[in-house]
Amino acid sequence: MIDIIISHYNYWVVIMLMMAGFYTVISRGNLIKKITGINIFQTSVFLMYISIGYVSEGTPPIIAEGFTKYSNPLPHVMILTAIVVGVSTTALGLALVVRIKEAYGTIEEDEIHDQDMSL
Amino acid sequence: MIDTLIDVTLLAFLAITAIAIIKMRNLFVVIMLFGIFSLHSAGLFVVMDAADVAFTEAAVGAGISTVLMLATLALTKNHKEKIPTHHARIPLLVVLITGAALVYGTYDIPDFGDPHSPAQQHVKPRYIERSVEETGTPNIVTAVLASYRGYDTLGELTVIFTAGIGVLLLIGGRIADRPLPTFRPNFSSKLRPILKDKFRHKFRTKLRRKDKE
Amino acid sequence: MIEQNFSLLLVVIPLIAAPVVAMLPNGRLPWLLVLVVTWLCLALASWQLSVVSDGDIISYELGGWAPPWGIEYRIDAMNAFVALMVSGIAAITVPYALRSVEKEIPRQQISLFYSAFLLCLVGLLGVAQTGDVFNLFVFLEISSLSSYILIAMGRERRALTAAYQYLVMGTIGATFLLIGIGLLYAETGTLNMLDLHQRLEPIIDHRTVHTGFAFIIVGIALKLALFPLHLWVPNAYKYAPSAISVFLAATATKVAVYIMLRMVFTVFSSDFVRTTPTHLIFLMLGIFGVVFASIIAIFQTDAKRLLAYSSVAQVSYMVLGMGLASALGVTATLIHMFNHALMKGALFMAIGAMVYRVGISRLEELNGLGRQMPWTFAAFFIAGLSLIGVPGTAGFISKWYLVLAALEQQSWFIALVIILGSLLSVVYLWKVVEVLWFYPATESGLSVKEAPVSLLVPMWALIFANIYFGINTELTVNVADTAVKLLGIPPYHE
Amino acid sequence: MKHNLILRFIVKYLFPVIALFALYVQFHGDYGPGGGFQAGIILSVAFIFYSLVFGLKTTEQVLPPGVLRIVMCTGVLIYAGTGVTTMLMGGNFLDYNLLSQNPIEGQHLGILMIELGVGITVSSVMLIIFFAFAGRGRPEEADHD
Repeated sequence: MIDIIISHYNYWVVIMLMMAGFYTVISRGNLIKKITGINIFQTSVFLMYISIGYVSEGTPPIIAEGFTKYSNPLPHVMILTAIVVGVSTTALGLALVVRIKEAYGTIEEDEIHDQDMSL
Repeated sequence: MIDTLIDVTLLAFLAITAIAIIKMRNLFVVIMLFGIFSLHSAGLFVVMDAADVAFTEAAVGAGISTVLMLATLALTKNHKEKIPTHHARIPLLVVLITGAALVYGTYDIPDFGDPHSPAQQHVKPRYIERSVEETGTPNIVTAVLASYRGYDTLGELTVIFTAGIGVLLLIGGRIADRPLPTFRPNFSSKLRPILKDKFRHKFRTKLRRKDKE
Repeated sequence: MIEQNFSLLLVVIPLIAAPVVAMLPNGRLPWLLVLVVTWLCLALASWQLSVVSDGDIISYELGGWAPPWGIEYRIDAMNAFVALMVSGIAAITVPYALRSVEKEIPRQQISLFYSAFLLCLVGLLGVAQTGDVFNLFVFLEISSLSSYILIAMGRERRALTAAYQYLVMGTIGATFLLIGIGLLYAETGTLNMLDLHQRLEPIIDHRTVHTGFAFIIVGIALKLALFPLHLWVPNAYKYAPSAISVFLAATATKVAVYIMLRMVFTVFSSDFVRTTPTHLIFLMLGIFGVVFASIIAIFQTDAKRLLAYSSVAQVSYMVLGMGLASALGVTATLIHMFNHALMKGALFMAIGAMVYRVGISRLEELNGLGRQMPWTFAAFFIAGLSLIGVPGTAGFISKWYLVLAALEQQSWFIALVIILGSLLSVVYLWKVVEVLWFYPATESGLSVKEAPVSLLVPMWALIFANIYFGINTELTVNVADTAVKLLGIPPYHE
Repeated sequence: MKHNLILRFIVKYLFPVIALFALYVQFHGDYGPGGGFQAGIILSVAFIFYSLVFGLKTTEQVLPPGVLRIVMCTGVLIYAGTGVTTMLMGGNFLDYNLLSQNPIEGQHLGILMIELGVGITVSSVMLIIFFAFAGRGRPEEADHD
């Protein structure tokens, strides 16, 4: 039991973080907060990837004298790409939020919905 | 041991920050907490030997993303999230199911830090052993990023290019479709530009011409 | 020498053209370049299909690195088929876009708009060509991000909320996909699809692998607009500019179907589908989707939304075919994917042409418009017949194969559902036809003229394709057969 | 912040330092953490910092929006162009070995080129995004001061 906690606690906390982000996205009506939620969700997924690549007592994958154990560079590369995808999505989402505010005067989902329905 | 201690501490900080973000209604606080969340995860990346990722996360998550969110906040002038009128039972259920599925999925996952896991045994060894001789680059992350999987990076660049095009299309024009009350972000300067006269005049007529189009 | 690079050039040419277009001055020049590029892509895709249609495989190692260390393009008949579909629809949409975009997009944004269109094409083609799961994720995100932008370019303010909703759901989908890929990577250490397949075989019972599979499927289902995850579709298609509705409705969800096929049958296997409850889940979702989405479509008061719900129903047919998990079933899925692109493209073009004239797609505004725009109406009518599955049209072929696949397994119930879906589509399409032809035109409607030739020609090109592929099934059926053989899906037996 | 001498002073002297650091990260990416993407972000941060204190207008005089847009496109073209060059030299797309007689040198050259492309596009896109957000909703005429 203790073994499995020691070898898995990292994944479990990361899963909890993911779900916190996921919950924020799907339960909140404020458009900016939703974007924050997406970001937390994604950042936690990045943590999961890096956890997969981690080697205990390893070093960052930069070849140097005297080191033999390196962490796995492939998840790092994937996450670098994913971070860029994430920030691109955030920028676009926020740009949309700005436009929505200009068009509707609010960034609350309920109020936007009411305005659309009242037409 | 010390690594584990830092790891646990940072994870605890992250968990607290995440819960605070859900609970907080003041958007400014939420965004600031997000910046903190990002910075903490960058720290965790360092602990997990991902220096490049930590660098990027600190610059992007705690830097650019947070700044953009603050800019949006300044533009929307909406500092308080409304209290939702309905209960969030279904989202909670969805999240619990998803989380349970993921925890179930970790039962067979290789142990954290296990040097004999498939991810450490397959594909990776060649990167470690031969990247210097094949690409001449001691930073293996750069070697994989730019050479072995350079095409992914081209895709990544295209994604960011898409974001640039998208932001230009959505809010690139200077003036909003509907005139807004005069807005001044508190970080903007009212400083008289140094190169005021000639350059500025030229620039402005150019902009005007563009608007007329 | 250059020939070996053709498969790659198919993706790289539009990728290079996108920044060039963004630098061009607004006007017709960007459009002209996009036109040239899309037709070039169509030529390359046709060449590619002709090479692999007999079961050959083109393998291209990017950067000269052998897989699984580098990224590999591995083109078999299915890749080439999807690439041909995407580039073909793009090549036909661009001529259609000229007038419609000039009317709907502000002049100072035209070159950026076309650049975003090209990026969407790059993303979809990249997904269709690649043999690496992470590369697939990256290109999927290119196409998704650019479609958020393109949808937000609609003229009404609701286009913005539609795009935002799509962005949130699409990003959740992408993140789920990323989680799934991560779990599989943790178990195998590779990203190459073929290598993944081989390394997954011994550990196929692992709970982590099952969870990874589930997350990949849910992630794609969000992009695919599988019922009940379709909520973003109706508004996205309705409020997008007409040319974009055409392009996205005809390609985006179909490419997601392709990803699903790849993941399910190449990375995993048809055995996995049959031995786990996966096929039952697919069948159930398919049945629900066909029935409920069609019923919802009947109650729509807006032509574009109606067609969007019809798309959800049609995608459910494809999932139904996958749920049958037999050679015939997947063949039907592939053929329907191609044919549905043809008919939905034509239908959205016809509605788009009416929007071009009256500016609105609500049904009550379209009263009697059919008689004012006979050519457009005729196109709508024929494409509608194809959607219903009347013999002599492309739609008939795919429905026929699907019914055959169901009967092969003695699933009378599924066959009945397919026929019920067709009947329901008669009802909702009749609703539009009734409004267009039998209702008296409003006063302002009487002055409406036929759509310009540049809109009619692409529309009728697709109509002819619908009829051609309904009579001459050699290309579609042969290619689908070859693709299914390469996927290693055995025919059904007791 | 108009007359804040300290801020102006700090920015004036910090700007070159940040820019230099960006260049270091850009070209030292082979040996240490970093690369085009991080460098691009840092360079854009330098300009963002500048524009926070000296105003958007001033920064836009140095970096007019039209120029930024062309720079953004150029970066992608450099990257893709490197790939096309290797293709024209008879290799596969992005096969840097062919760029020079010696494969290792070729790899160095190739990585340098594409990192350059990445850096250029990332920095300009970040600036475009920031300027778009910061300049939004600020009517042109009201900006007299």
